[in-house]
Amino acid sequence: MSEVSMLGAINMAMARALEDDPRVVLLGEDIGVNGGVFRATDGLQDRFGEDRVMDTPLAETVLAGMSVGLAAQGFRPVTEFQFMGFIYPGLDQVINHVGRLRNRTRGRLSCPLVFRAPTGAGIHAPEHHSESTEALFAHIPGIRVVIPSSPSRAYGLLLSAIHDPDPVMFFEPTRLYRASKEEVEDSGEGLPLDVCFTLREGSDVTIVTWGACVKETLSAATQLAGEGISAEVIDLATISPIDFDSILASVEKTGRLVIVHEAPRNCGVGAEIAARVAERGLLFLQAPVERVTAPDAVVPLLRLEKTYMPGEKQIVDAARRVVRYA
Amino acid sequence: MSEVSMLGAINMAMARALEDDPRVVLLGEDIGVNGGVFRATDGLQDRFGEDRVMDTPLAETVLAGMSVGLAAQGFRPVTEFQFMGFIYPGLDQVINHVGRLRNRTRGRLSCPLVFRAPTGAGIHAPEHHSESTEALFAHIPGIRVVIPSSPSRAYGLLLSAIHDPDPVMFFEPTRLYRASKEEVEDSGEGLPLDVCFTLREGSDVTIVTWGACVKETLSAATQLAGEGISAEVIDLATISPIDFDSILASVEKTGRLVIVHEAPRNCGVGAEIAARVAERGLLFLQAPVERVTAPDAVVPLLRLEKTYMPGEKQIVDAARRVVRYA
Amino acid sequence: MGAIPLNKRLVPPTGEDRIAAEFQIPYRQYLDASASLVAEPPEFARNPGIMISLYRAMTLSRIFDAKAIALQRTGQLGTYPSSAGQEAIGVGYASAMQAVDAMTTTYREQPAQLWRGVTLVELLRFWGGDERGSDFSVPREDFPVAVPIASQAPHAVGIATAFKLRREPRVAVCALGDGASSKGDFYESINLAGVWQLPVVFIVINNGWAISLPREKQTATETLAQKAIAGGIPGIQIDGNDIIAAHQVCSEAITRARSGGGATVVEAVTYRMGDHTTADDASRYRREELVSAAWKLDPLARLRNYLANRQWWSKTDEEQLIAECREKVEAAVAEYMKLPPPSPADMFDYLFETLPPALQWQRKQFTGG
Amino acid sequence: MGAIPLNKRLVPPTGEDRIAAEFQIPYRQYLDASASLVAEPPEFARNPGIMISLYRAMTLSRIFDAKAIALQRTGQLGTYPSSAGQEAIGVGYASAMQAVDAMTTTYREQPAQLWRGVTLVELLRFWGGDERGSDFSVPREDFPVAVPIASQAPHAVGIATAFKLRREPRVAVCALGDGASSKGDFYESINLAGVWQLPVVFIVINNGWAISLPREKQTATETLAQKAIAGGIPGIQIDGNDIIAAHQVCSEAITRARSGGGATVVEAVTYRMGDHTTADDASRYRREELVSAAWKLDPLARLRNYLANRQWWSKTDEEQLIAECREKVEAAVAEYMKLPPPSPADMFDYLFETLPPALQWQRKQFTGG
Ligand SMILES: Cc1ncc(C[n+]2csc(CCOP(=O)(O)OP(=O)(O)O)c2C)c(N)n1
Ligand SMILES: Cc1ncc(C[n+]2csc(CCOP(=O)(O)OP(=O)(O)O)c2C)c(N)n1
Ligand SMILES: [Mg+2]
Ligand SMILES: [Mg+2]
Repeated sequence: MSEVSMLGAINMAMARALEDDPRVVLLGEDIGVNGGVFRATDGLQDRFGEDRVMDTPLAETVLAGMSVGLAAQGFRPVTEFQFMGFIYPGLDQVINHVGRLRNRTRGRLSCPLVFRAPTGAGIHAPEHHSESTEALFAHIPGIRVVIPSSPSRAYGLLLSAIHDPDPVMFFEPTRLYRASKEEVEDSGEGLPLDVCFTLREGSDVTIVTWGACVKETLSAATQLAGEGISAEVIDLATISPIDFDSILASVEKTGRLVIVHEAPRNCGVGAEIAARVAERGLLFLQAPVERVTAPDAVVPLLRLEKTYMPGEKQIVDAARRVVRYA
Repeated sequence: MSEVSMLGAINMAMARALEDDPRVVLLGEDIGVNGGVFRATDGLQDRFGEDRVMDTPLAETVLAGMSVGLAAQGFRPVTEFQFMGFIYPGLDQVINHVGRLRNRTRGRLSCPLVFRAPTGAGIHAPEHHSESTEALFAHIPGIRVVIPSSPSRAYGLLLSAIHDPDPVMFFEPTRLYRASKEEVEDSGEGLPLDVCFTLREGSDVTIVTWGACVKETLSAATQLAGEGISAEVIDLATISPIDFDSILASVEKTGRLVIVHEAPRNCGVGAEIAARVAERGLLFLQAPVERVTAPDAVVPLLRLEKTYMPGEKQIVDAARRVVRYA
Repeated sequence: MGAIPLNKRLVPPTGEDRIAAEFQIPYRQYLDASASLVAEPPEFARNPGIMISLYRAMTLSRIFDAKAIALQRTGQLGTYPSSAGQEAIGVGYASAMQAVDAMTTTYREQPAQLWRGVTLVELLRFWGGDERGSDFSVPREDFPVAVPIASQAPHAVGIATAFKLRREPRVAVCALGDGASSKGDFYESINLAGVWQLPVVFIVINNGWAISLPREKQTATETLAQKAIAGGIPGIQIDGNDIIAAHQVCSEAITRARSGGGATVVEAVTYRMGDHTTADDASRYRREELVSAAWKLDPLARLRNYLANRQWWSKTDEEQLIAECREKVEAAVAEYMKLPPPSPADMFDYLFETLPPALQWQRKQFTGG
Repeated sequence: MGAIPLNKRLVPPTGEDRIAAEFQIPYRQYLDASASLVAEPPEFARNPGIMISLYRAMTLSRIFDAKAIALQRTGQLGTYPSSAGQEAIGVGYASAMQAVDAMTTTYREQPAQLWRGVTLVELLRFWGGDERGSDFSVPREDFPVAVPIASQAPHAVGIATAFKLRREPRVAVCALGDGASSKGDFYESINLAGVWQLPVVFIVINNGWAISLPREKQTATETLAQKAIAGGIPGIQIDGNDIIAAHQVCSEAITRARSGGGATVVEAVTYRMGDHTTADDASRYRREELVSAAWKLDPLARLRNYLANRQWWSKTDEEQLIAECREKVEAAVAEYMKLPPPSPADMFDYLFETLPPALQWQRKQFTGG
């Protein structure tokens, strides 16, 4: 066991997958000698060679599309897009091919790939380096969307994503890459996809979140506890499909729901969770659902990014409001 | 006044815009001599010349991106993407530039363009010709998304979209293109964006829908009326931003909400509407919200497309359930 | 903006320039429109067995094509894209491939698909709107038809990368149209194929039209083959209605790819004889004279004349072949008609290897279960 | 997959081929690394006033650049991409443009932006993370920096279309990198520029690197200029560290575009002297010898030597210029530092011309109103 950051855990998971499964190959811009702009692939080309860890030209459409070809041929490509803001030239492939190849051929061909991309604001990066557009991917049938929120979950979920026989979009919160370290055992064991993780039990309010916002949400929960409000914190982890049964069970217990995400509010993934509660959990609700999100505005450059991102205070405020609602 | 189909109305609106505003130009594949694959631009190149109605090579990335350049230069490009399934190579431009140019330059440059694309299933077309991915666009800040549901609304909304100083995605339900005719006056007057249209007043249940599903929803409302259930039918029309105040007022009156859309359920626009009711209309609700949508599956080829699309029966069933809920 | 005449836009270097790079795009033709040999043909063209087998395949495709159009007209098939007139290049490259090779393709490559082993029934099923038509029983690794133009080019690059990584002597072949040659996916693909020296061959089927857009409004380039220069790979233009050039040049390119020589772009000049699809009406944008002129270049007639001139093919052979093809096609149609319809559950059962628990209620709902 | 050596991959035509098309990519250089003239220079190169003004602009940019890096190191600027070493091509094409022309560009074109009239304060503001830095007071129609690689190429095509439609004698200039030259947007743009004969010039700034990927792993082509052949437009490669070639060749291309002659690709061979950005550490992937060798090609020293050799420039001139530039930069930094911070309301106030009613509550919420 060693203490690793989320980046370290991601690197460890990829190394393990490369080690254990000859079908696994890594593709992406600057992932070789340079080890990726965040160093997620640091040392892997050295260790596994240029046939397993491939630097590609700067061309995301073919990067996405060739991954489909490799996957159909039985490889397990793990493809890095340098930032979520640069995966869009590959969206055509994601929508029109990645999520359809198995279905279209009635199982003859399949598409077991992982597309990795850093997500989120808060690291003072230039424009387009702060995206949280997981909702776009969550709406696309035939693919999974996963966002880890701790080193150990990053390790376990990434390994499962790579092992999964179907395509997974794996978005890594840059704000958490080096935020903290944790003991992570390089066990080669994945964590289950398709289920959420209850990070803190509570009885007064359910707070569902994912990715970098888990950090502020857990702090908020601590603060709320100080005020006598017991918050249950759920990390969605697999963004699509949503493990709604677990959320519903929690809302049944607490009667209150706050959803926190960094993406813009309109048609964000928070909407889907709130909608399902309106469909299946209406009678459990003792207060309106609240969403704490970024506004429906473009992610600003760094001078305003803090204003844009949901913070601990807004989470605490929302939780207080729903708990005190009468 | 003349009786026109939705296609005729769209053609009329573009002709009127070309006539009234020299800044308006049309761009797209096969829109010239051929008049577009659906004939939406029929006769327009003949009438306005090759400088106003331009056939472009087969390249949607540059089609989207050059529209940005034209718009920034003061033109009003109305750009046709042949089907919604083929706009995706332009998504990078939509997300990274179209919705950002004004904001990024603090108003120095702007992007007054319209991207038109046929949407929806039900016309027995090949794969990728049956998309309903409006939710992807609705999540993007800085752009509007509009879907008409009748010839007159198509005429009025398209004119307003063209006149609007900001970018509008305008998706036209192919299933309605020739479905019915209506008297539409070529007045040059637009219909307001950002508001929904109440197509039928009712007191027992609010049904919100848009695009082609308006057709089945109105039939369902008629059927429900026969059973003594009074349904209020709202056509969302502007999908983003949502005129939620009008929906909320209706839900306050009826106490029940059914949302109908052809897109897959997960993170569809219906989720946003249901979520807002869970936030702001909880106390109005006398029954859980229901969504009648396509499943979270790939749009099938034509043999299964009818099974996939929400039909009148499902709408009636959902309305009955919420009305009878106790 | 109007058509701009094709002209020599390339500005000649001035006195002070030196030349950094030079390129030539060759053109290959053996059999001209009158079926005369204009160049010394390769060995296989002298082999009646081979030439007749190519002719038979082209004929079957042509007869199937006519039937498919008729079925669409009577509502028994969905929108269908005719491949009439393009049989030489389709059969040409497919017959240059080995069974272990893999193909990614557009929707107009029935001649090649049939040669590869896709069955008439599978084609009917696919165009009849049933996904099971893409579950090919034979070329298991060939990709199904890609409708989004040029999006299959990156797939071929990925397949070729797989072959290269596994050090297998196999080649990926990607067929795409003149319209597709304008798309970024194509360019990014040839660039990657070039820099990684991948075993992939791009066949640009230049049939003169992308729906209503004529080739000369698609690009200002003198040839489509020269797009290869942007990827640093060889490009060659051929008479795509000449089966000898089609088979020969594709064989050369595929052999080069197989032996580690890297990728090639082959531009096959042919003509789309029919409407774009059954949903199209080409008379809106294309003068009839162009089509009648193009019929004079018909690859089927040309090859038939070549065979007949050599006494390898008689009127009786022809009548027999036609009858035989018709029979095959009718048998396939009959089988197609009696296949059970797809089940609604299929929408869910092939979405993932195992349907995630969270989606099971939807499967139940949509299958009435 | 490892590096594949650049070699002549183009297969020579066989005996039976005829040549369908032929191309040459010229190369231009006037001033070599030792500041000697290797070709008869154009008129302007004999004009001390012009040459000195180019030198002054290049020097200001270099000095600004060093300051910006220093500011970033002390947390007063965000991530910053150095343009050191690329001043000749930047100032070269910008000075070949007219004020009425318009530019779309990457993030590394400070030399050109400054010449165009973007102020030092605006640059600082933008790189300091404030959108107001892109509200240029002078080149009002120039696009702001495009971060998504090559996505600005289609914008230039749109601007050029606007110019052509209005029959204005104006030119759009698009600067992009060697990395960008692999992207589909670039290709689709040159293709459209070619077929519509648009007044646009693409300057490919080949600085040898796309972050850590060296030029030879980016593409197998002998030159990047030859990408033009895929669009049917002229392509030319130049010594991008030779200000005379840069200004001259860009002037020729821009003039040709302005007079209806269509688009051009100019590949300027230069070198990225610094890290990719302040967030990068080039020592991880680039040997120091490469950088020291590249310093011998420094465009600034080269031009200074050219001026000095002709007695147009003295040590005192140099000292004065440096002092002057430093002063300008310090003044700009001082102004930048005291500018009031942006207001949260700005996130909403420039999203649309008029904020839709449905979003007004969010504006209130986020501005604490
Ligand atoms: C990305 C994309 N854009 C538009 C279309 C609609 N469309 C279908 S076929 C076609 C023309 C294709 O021309 P070409 O590549 O020459 O192939 P051909 O039809 O001539 O075989 C177009 C525009 C599409 N299928 N995909
Ligand atoms: C579409 C896209 N992919 C990836 C990136 C991340 N990225 C930023 S700069 C860069 C390299 C660009 O190289 P080049 O075009 O040669 O320009 P240079 O930085 O050398 O000036 C990359 C990959 C990006 N900005 N956009
Ligand atoms: Mg074609
Ligand atoms: Mg570079």
